[in-house]
Amino acid sequence: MNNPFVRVQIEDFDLSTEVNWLRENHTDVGAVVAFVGTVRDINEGDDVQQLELEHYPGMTEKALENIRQEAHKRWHLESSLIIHRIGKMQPKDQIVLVAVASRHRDNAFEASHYIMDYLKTNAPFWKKEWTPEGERWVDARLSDEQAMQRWLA
Amino acid sequence: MNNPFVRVQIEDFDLSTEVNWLRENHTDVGAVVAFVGTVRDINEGDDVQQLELEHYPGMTEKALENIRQEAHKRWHLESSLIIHRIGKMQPKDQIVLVAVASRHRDNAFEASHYIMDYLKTNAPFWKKEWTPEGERWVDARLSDEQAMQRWLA
Amino acid sequence: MVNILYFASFREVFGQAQEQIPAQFANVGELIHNLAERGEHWREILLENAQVQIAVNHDIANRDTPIKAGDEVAFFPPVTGG
Amino acid sequence: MVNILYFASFREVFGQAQEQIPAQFANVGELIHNLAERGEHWREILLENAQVQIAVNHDIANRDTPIKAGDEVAFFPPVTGG
Repeated sequence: MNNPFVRVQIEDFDLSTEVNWLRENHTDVGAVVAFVGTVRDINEGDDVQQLELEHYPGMTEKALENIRQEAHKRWHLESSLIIHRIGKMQPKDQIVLVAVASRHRDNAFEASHYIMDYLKTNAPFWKKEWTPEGERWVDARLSDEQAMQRWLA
Repeated sequence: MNNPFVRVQIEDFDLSTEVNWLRENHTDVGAVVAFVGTVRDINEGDDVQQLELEHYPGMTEKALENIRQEAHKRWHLESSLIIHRIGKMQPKDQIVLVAVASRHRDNAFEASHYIMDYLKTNAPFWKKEWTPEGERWVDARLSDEQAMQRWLA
Repeated sequence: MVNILYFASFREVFGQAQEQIPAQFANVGELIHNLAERGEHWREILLENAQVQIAVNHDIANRDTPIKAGDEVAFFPPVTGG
Repeated sequence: MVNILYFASFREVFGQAQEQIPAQFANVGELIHNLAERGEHWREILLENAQVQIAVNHDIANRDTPIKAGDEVAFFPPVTGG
């Protein structure tokens, strides 16, 4: 049950390769929106030296696929892709890619934004960061919960 | 006065290269949203065999830079980039790239959407397409005008 | 028997990633009360913490969710991926 | 003297991309009326067409925009890039 549209992996990804793969079998694509989340080197005022991402194998893939399918129900999309890395990462490293291909741009913008908002609150990943003060688990942000809520309106 | 953040060019572009360039000198980037517009192989029900993009040299670059600067006034962004191709293109070819890097994702999503909506209505480019019926200039879409208007609210 | 998983800070505080409990519980709430008897950390994190997240067999659940033999129950803090 | 540019379908219908007119006009409207005297196409496209787009020296303009010697005035249909 390898789902090529939902990948949880240690390896980095190449944006061009993934976006080209996403649109290669869909001729009627006029718009692709790709979101890349990266490791910030500052969080809550402290220097971040390293980040580690833990996940819940099995549930993560299921949650991401559910979010993706919900996006396809809400908008007319040609294809979509979620890649999320796990393990240790350094500042500036890529963490997550959400890419959506559609005929017209509004659908691609909205669906990719929706997928990211749900991923942030519904997919079982946890970040730990190392700063000069030591290591700490990153707190969930209220703004992420609020961002997800707006799609319920 | 070569502006590396606004490029009008015949050559294709590589998404990864451009996004990496955009975030390479900005450490506090947590989110990048990239929009890629591509040549659809169907428009208004007809097969599109070839597309040609004409522009107004000088005014185009100025209009794109104005749109970009307006986005930086509206949102807190780390950096942004617009590349628009001109000349002849085939179905599936990349036409335009808008990429925005910011600390948090909402700003990057909204600013890239804004830049595309304004580009579609305010930047002097014109598309001609070749179909089995012959060649024709593409008509401006009312929906593009409406998409731009929503940012005035 | 129930399979229990702990993630992130919960895993660290409890000092274990998973365990199997050879008992039956009607629902997640009963299981939580049982685990809370182990001590302060367990009570604070699982019972008194409004932010605790629960999944049963990979689906988000709550204290009323029934559990049966062989189910996988996971406890974890609010997620922070992306 | 005014430099005039035509783009896309306008360029094709008029059969020219640019020209210089050795005369003075108070504003774009005056220039349009002058060009419209050339014939049906010119009148229809520049004078009677509510969709005509105008730029003076690379800035979006309208019929009231003043023009002075050496200005670049462009006429084009609604844009369709992106």
